[in-house]
Amino acid sequence: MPETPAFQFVNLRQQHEVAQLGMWVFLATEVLFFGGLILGYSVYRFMYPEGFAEAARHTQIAIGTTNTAILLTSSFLVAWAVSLARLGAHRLAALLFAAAAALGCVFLLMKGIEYRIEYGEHLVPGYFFIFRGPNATSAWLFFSFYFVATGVHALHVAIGIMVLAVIALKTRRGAYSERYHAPATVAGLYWHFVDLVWVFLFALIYLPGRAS
Amino acid sequence: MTERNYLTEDTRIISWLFTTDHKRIAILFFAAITLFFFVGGAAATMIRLELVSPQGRFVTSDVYNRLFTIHGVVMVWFFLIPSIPSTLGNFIVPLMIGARDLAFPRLNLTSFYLFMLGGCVTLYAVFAGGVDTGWTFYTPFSTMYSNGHVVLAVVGVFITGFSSILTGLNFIVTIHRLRAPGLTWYRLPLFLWSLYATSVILVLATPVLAMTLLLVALDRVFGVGIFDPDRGGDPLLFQHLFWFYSHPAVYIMILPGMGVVSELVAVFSRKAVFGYKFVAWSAIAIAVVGFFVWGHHMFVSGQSVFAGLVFSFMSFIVAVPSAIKVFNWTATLHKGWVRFDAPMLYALAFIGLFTLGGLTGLFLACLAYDVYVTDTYFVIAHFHYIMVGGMVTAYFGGLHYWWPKITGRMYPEYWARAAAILIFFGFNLTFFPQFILGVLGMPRRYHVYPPEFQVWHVLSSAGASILAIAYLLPLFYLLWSMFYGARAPANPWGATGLEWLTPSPPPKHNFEATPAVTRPPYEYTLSGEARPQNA
Amino acid sequence: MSTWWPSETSHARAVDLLFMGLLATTALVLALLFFLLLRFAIHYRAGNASADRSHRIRKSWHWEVTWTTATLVAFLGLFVWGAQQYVELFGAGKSGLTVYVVAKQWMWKAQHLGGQREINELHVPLSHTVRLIMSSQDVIHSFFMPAFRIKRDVVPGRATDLSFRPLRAGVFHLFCAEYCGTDHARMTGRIVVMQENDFNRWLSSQDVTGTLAAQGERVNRQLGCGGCHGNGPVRAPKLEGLYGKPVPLSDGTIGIADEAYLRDSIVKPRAKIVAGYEPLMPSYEGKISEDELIAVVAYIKSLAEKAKRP
Amino acid sequence: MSWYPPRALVFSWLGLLGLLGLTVLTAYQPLGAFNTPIALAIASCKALLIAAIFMELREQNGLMIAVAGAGFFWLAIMLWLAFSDYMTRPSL
Repeated sequence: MPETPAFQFVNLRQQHEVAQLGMWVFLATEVLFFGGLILGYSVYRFMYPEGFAEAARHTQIAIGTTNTAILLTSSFLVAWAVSLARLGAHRLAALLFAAAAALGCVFLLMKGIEYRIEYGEHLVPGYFFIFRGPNATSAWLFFSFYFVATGVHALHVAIGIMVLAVIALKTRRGAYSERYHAPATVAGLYWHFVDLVWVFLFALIYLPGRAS
Repeated sequence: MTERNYLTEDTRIISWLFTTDHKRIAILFFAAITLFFFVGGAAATMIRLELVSPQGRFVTSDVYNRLFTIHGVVMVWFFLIPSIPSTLGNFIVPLMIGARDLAFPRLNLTSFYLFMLGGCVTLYAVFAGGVDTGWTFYTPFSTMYSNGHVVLAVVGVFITGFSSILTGLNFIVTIHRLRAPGLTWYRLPLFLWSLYATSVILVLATPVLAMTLLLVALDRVFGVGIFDPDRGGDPLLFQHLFWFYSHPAVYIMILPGMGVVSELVAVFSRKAVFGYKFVAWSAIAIAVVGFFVWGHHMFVSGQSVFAGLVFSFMSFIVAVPSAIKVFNWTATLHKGWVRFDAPMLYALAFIGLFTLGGLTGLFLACLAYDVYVTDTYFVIAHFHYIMVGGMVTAYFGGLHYWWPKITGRMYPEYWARAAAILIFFGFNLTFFPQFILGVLGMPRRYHVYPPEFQVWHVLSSAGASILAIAYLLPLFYLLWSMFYGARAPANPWGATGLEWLTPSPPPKHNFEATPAVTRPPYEYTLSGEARPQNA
Repeated sequence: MSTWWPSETSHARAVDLLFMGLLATTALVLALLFFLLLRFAIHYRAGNASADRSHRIRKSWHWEVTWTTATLVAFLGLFVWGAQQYVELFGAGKSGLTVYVVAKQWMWKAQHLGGQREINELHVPLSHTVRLIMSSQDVIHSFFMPAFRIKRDVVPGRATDLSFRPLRAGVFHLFCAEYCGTDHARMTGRIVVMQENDFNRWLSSQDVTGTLAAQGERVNRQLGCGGCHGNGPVRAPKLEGLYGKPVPLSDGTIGIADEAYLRDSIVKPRAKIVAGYEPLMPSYEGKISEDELIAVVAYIKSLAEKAKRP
Repeated sequence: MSWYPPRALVFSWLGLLGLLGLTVLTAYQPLGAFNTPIALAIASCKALLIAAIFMELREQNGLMIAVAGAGFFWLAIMLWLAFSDYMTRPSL
């Protein structure tokens, strides 16, 4: 199956390039998708710097930092797995893909715990929100962005986990080789991007206002 | 005809519903957008009917508000944005570059089904009671005060947005990677340059709309209140996000039309497009600079004066590449062999109407004048000259031009010319009076209005009834020609592009052998004979 | 310059001149273009084999440069023309006879400084600069006076202003130009421009429960503002003489205690904290109506004027 | 055939974890107005590492790099022009 290109392509090389280019264009789209949120966040942070700093202090930085490390590590595993899949080391590559997907699950689990804590602290806008002190309204705005941004990101992680699981299965069956590895590479690109978005979200959500 | 083509390859319904052939998907899109065009058109008809009398006796204010919202939402997202890219673009792009299909055929089908899903959700919102926000969904009206089915409508548009993104992505990758050997960028027909520029906007602007609408929906369902002024939210933030998409979206709607007209002007003047590189790069310039102008929708919104100056300046700048195109099209006619087949009539109408629409755009880019006419009928007239006078006219031009390739049949020339002329007159009678209404200060989205405006509204409504009939004509004669029209040869217009090499209609995989390109597009001899790109 | 539709301020006349300029440019371009289109299309029609088609223009770039430069220059001229008037209009000074406008679905409420209130009508004196300070109670509206060629959006959660100086007495249209829901088309009214004497007579004939400032003082008392902004145990900036003064803020910048500042300080007190004070004040967002807010701001303004007088 | 991870991947992974530690540490230092720019600068470094090494952008041709940059360029347009409004809003 994988040794001949699909009918619209001249050769596998072209097919591979097309897949990669397609994924990069899609990722550019994703940048602007999160970009809408980032603009809103930036505008309100500019308008209410103190409120956002105080609200950010209520986020769980320990969980956030651990989760960042988890995603970075899973990204590393995927990058390694892709390079192995190209060399034909199917078993180890499949294992690494699966491990990365498992780390993704851990990320989601910790995210869930974090949401539970925030619910307990009444920090869920529109559902259960109590914030004492003068910055109540801007804290509401901060947590609205927090939940939308992390929620949309978590959705991306969930999709990524499913993609990685499929890729892990196919790798194990020996579907990829040095000549044909476009799906594995492209899935890797997506997973790294999810990681990259989180790096920025981490800086915007967990770090403000820690010094004061 | 015993030769197998993409239409006769497999005639079962199921083979159409699950097809990944770009030509069949284009046909599916044709059917869908025609349906939406008449839904939006029906709403427009009722709007014009209501406005005949200043007291608004025909429908209530709530119904009227729902009518113009349906009209806007359906026409913008379910007709204009997919119109040329998803139909003509889908059909012609692979043929023009000598490819067997788009880069991602299954994604293409996904795009169609997302479009239909979004369309059905939106139509359901309409029939479940409608939406009364206007197509712009301004907050906090849409998030807190509207009594319509905002969430449904927003979700419908959100889903359709992904259809746009997938189509744009597909075109970008296809044009980059699937060109026939020898087809360099400067040998690409201008239609492809335009679609490429369009796709860049589709891919980079649509996600911002998606996020914005998601925030509106979340606000309505969960009350997250990001645009809620009572929580310190800024209603203008919505406008910034919305117009960051929706102004470039105007170029999504007009750029493909410009591409079609570039093709038509060359073929029917039997001459290369004047200043090819300038026309090509002006499309890219429009796509990029088009992202710098969105704030001209907000000159009176409470945006800062400084931002107003920046956006006004950029709006004048973005008009320059459009002007370059118009001048070049006109110069193309010079010393050509101009023929007046129906597609050319549409192309000439496009140049005239688009120029008027574009020039009135300068009035709106001009700060102090915009303060007066924004949110009046002047704006309505302006963008209908661009959208309907421009885009819809170009769509009909392209449809007639490529009709023989798509169906393998010629359309009836006499009827087509009659329809083109009728559309031109009906259009001007409908929308020119609206410029006057705007200059007189008649606000938009009013269904009752002071009686001094009535005479212009009556004229406009009279024009609309002519326009409605004129738009029905092609529906009938084109359908008729599918069965009874004369058989079309491979290259009925004597054009130079690769799409005319293959039989009409083309076989399933377009070309027997991938053509090799040796010439720039639009090469004609001094006596007007075509020199095809591959010879 | 008088036209067939009324233009009743000097700004409106300038806008009409701008319109003529735009119209002339448009007409010129259209005439040239249509002439060339028709001329080429007819002369070089395929049926006319006798037309001279030799010596075609091969090099296009100097044509391109010419028309690109020409359009650019014309466009920049129009930009500057329109921008100048815009800056004059929206960057206008803060002087003038202040009238407060509150928009709500679907009516316009105006309040004069003397406490006179009107609905869907606005009485203003001839030849005086009138400055509207506008706010909305619900959605975005837009205050549109076609005869003066101006409009501006009225946005919930903040105040916008709009100045004009009518030059002829008469009754003119007032429209809501930003779609605001069911009865948007009925959110209309009249602008009544009167001779100064007539206007003063009209003002004094209105039923008034105290001036706007007096109403503000009442609200001030009801909400207990003086508890902190007075001589009580809690320390908060004094309100006397505050209006119009520069205020050092805790973030190191200097703000001016103008209408927007006072407004923000009541509904979003955390946004701008005066240097040296604790951020203690609760937000009055939702606890104070637009009308009351306007009255309190007018009251604080009146305190400054009182302080100026010996 | 070697199953070892390529050295570049290992170094970037360690580098990323190091940068993560650094950004958390600096966030707690009272640097006033500099905290946010530093946090964003470190985030950008991390993003560049991920893009260049993990996503193999350094081995790609100009087109891929242009496409990858396009999203961020357009995001910059959006932020820049929107802030041209917010930073110059007048007071009444």
